[in-house]
Amino acid sequence: MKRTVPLAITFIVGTVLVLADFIPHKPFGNLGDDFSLYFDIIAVFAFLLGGGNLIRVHLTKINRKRPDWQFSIVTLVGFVVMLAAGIFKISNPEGIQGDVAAIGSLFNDLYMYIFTPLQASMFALLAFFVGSASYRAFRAKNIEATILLIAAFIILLGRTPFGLWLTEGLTGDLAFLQIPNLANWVMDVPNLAGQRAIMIGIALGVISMSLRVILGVERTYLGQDSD
Amino acid sequence: MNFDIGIWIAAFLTLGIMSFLYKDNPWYKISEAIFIGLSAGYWFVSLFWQNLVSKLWDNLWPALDALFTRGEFTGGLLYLIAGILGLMMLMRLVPQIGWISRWPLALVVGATAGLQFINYLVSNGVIQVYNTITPLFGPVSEAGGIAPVTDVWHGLGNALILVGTFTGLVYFFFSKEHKGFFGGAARVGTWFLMITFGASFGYTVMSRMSLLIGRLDFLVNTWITGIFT
Amino acid sequence: MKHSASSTFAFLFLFLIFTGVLFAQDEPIDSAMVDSVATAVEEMVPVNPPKPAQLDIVQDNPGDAGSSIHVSWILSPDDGAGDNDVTSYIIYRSESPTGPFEAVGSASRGLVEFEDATTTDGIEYYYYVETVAGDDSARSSISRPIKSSAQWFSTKDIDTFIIGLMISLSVIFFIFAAQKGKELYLRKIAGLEAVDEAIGRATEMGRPILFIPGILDMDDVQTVAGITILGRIAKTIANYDTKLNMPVSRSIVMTTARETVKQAYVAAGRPEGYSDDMVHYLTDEQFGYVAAVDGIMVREKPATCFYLGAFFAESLIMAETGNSIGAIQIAGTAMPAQLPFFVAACDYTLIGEELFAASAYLSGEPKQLGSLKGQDIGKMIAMAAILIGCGLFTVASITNSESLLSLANTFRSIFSAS
Amino acid sequence: MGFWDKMLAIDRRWIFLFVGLSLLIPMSLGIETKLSISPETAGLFDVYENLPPGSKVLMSFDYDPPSAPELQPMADAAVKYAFMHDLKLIIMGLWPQGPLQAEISIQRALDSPELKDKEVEYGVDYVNLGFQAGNEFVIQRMGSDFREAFAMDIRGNRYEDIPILKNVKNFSNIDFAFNFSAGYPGTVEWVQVAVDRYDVVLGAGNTAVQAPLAYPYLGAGQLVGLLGGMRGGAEFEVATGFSAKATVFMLSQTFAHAIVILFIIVGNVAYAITGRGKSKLEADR
Repeated sequence: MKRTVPLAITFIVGTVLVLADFIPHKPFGNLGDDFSLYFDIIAVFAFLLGGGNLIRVHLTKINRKRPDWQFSIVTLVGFVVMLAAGIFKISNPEGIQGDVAAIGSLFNDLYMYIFTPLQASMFALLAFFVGSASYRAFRAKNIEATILLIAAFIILLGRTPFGLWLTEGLTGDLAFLQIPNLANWVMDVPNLAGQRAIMIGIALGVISMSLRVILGVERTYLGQDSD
Repeated sequence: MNFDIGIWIAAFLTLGIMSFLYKDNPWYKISEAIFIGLSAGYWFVSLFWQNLVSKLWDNLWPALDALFTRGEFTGGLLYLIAGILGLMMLMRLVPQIGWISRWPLALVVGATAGLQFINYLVSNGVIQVYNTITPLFGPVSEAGGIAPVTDVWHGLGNALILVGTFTGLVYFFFSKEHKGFFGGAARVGTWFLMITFGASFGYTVMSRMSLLIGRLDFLVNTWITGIFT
Repeated sequence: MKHSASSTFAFLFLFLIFTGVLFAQDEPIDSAMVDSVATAVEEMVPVNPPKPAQLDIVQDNPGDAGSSIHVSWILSPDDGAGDNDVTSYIIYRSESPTGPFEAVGSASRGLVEFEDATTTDGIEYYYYVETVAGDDSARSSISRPIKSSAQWFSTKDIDTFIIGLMISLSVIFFIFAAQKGKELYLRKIAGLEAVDEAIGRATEMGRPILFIPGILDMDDVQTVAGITILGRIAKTIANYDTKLNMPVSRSIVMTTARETVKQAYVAAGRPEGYSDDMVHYLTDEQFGYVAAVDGIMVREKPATCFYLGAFFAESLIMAETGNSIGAIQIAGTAMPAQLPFFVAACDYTLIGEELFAASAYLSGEPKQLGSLKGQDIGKMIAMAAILIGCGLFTVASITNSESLLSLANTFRSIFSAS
Repeated sequence: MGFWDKMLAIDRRWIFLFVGLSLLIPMSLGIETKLSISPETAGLFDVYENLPPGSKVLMSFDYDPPSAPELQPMADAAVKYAFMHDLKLIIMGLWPQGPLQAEISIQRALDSPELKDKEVEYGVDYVNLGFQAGNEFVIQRMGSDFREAFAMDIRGNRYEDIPILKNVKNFSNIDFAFNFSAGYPGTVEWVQVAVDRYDVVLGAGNTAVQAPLAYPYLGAGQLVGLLGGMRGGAEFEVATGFSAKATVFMLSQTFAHAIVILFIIVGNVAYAITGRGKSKLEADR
């Protein structure tokens, strides 16, 4: 019961959904959409577990005065305030019937002035990490690494004015050697080939793994056998 | 909220996140703590209105209404199943019957496996094979929507795509040792993969730099300039 | 467009002649495929009607869920040429051959088909198409009655079905073959060879292991792959008695991961070592999650980091931070755009297909390994298809043979997936 | 430890500092880079420029704040140009945050000195229809009737009460559509539905990461033009004559690229000279 039923559910649901793609007739035709709707609904209920876990972890931290427990208070306050602002639509100019993110509502203000800058700043850190990664990682250690390096180099040069300056002299039949042209070629030919090999490989990997899951060969995610 | 206060808060948080680059510090910790709490709350609010209210309640309520007031069975009642599956997830909170939550999990995993099987087969597998099939030597008439091969370079490019895709797949073979001719082909395959990685990396740099420019612009031109004007 | 007075005059003159020629002609040609039951009633003689398009095929849309009828026509001779250039086609429908007809859609010039997706299954409909040229128009004859219906098999997808079936059968075949004890060779994958060593390192250093299952939910197959690998890795972690820290960004992933890790500890004979706190939820927000994971990294200094699942822009932020604390990093994803960052910043990267194969590799069970052999058959099919296809087209091109070309096109269309 | 050994083991924070400065210094100089305008940008501007006053332009803002650095400059220029030349703007978004980004562009345009004496009235000269969930299906619904997708604008006015929309039923009443996109749903969906099915004349602005996906549509004529990333934005600013942020930022972009290239070179020189680079597992042994 504890393990057989879930395995059966996986098998039936998986098989039906694979076949449903080839059956346009109701109710199979839109089973995929139905599932994503069901998934979204399950996700809300599951959030109660996740959000509950968040609250519990931070309350424990505060209770036991673990290192940095003060910041847990900040997290909890942030969580509760945002939740209240959104669920009760606090200071929403259109009232409780209005759109949750209406301009002027507390929810939208928190989003605009706190959430958005945090999100954008974290995203912007990437620029720094791109710098440090390129300093460290692109080294001509062996043939493979050298090829990686050269490809990256051509594309980088091709997207700045230097690329053109360096090779402007190459005209006529040699124009294809101009770095911007070379960069386009790298994108369109060898890069594309590599992408396709990766994509086809992924397709086969997914198919094989899906089959292992559907057939119950892979069942680690279902938890222990205790009955 | 007052716009100026908003800008000050945004600047405070932006610098807090960036201070992480130097080292972990209380300023980063407080920005991080706010971010986690606020964003978790934001997501729950979004899930609440978009999924629970719009998808479950707005569909289920009319169906229940129809059932109890007029005794009609309507399609909306199927949402009851979704609601029950959701409640089954919550059974984890009760240790004795926590195993019930495996049912919706099994449904999720099974459905994901089934749906993605087809999605990947089509969009990652079959279509990529389709796109790789081209003539290496022209001219082929436009029949079938294939661009005719215009010159030798174009043909060589097509040939290179064929070689790259082919050897790349050889690299992924699991059940054959990478030795001899097969090993050589796999090696060539890795070269193509390396070009792909290098090219994607180089390509992304510009976009990533723009993001930082945007943040610096805010700090310099909105916040600091704002202080002095 | 502006015409001078003289050219406008010349234009009108030509128009008049053209109209005369048009009216001198007989009835428009009736399409062979359409049984016309009635012709449209002439309401008014238009000043200058274009030659009407004629209905070609009107039929139920094949291999669909019903409620849709496919209408196609033969272009008006005036389409794209002459002074009486067609501007658009309007498609009319009625439940009776005598009307009233209502417009159900339009198509711009040059187009020859329209899907009427607003039909009710089982009702007979009649169609005609009106050819519009500026203010003038002309009607086609009316189609025979047609009903829409839903089908039980999508005939147009049969190629995809067969390809999927072939790959599935080879996977299933090798699963059974391996189960019966057939020996299989599998090449080494460096990233997976290093897993034990990486876990051992964390044990020796007395530091935790960080496991990141990507930022998507359980409805993404990469997350499922990450969780299955977690199952194997957690067993080793349990055996070594190392600390596991697994922050997640989705609640369903949290629930699934807890089941998985618990199961691994039980299987390793150490159920008492498991605690729910190993897997904890942070936030669904992509960058909020990264901010928190980065914080965990610099504070807890894990010796080993696993990134296995679906990743977006956060990949490099995490991998670079992990690198800065000196962690051994093993990554795997099927996101082509993120692979370069993992390759650059991590010690080992599972590329695409290797991510999905990893749990089978780590399990060491014959059944699981067999499925990988089946995958290889799939690769052979793809490789053969590419070679044959390119070969056919190239030979067709060199020999300039029409029959070879059509063979090549037919072969290619097997993979057209529509 | 020699110089190159030190370079090899350099604290990454120096690198961070270099990256930051290479962006910050050129930005503060405020120098406008001389740009050549690419054919993709020129093609778009050409159509935009030739729209007669009173033309109805549909703008879909399909991005969120994290992508704003790349897309906001082009959106700003497009909105401002429209107001200056009496084009009527109908704004919408397939991303929840898109219409709010549009409000930013509108505000910037209205605050600009060039528009000081111009009367730009909400509801008459422009309207913001807000966000609508449903991705490409929204575009499809708009194909038959805009009202089916947008019953109200962002301020809560009913569709039929908005003067600018009086004669706007569907795409056939739109003279030009402009899409700013950072991913899905975005340019691909607009091309597949609005252009392919309803013959909309479409121009697009994409992030640098997205732009390559849209190139094929440009070649096939399904897009009249394409603005790619911050550079595309800068070119569009030059074309419209409103040199603003992106133009100034191009120097930073170029510097940033240069510094990444420099890092790669220095890293390799250091590596070649010292001949090191062991993996951590090897180092542990």
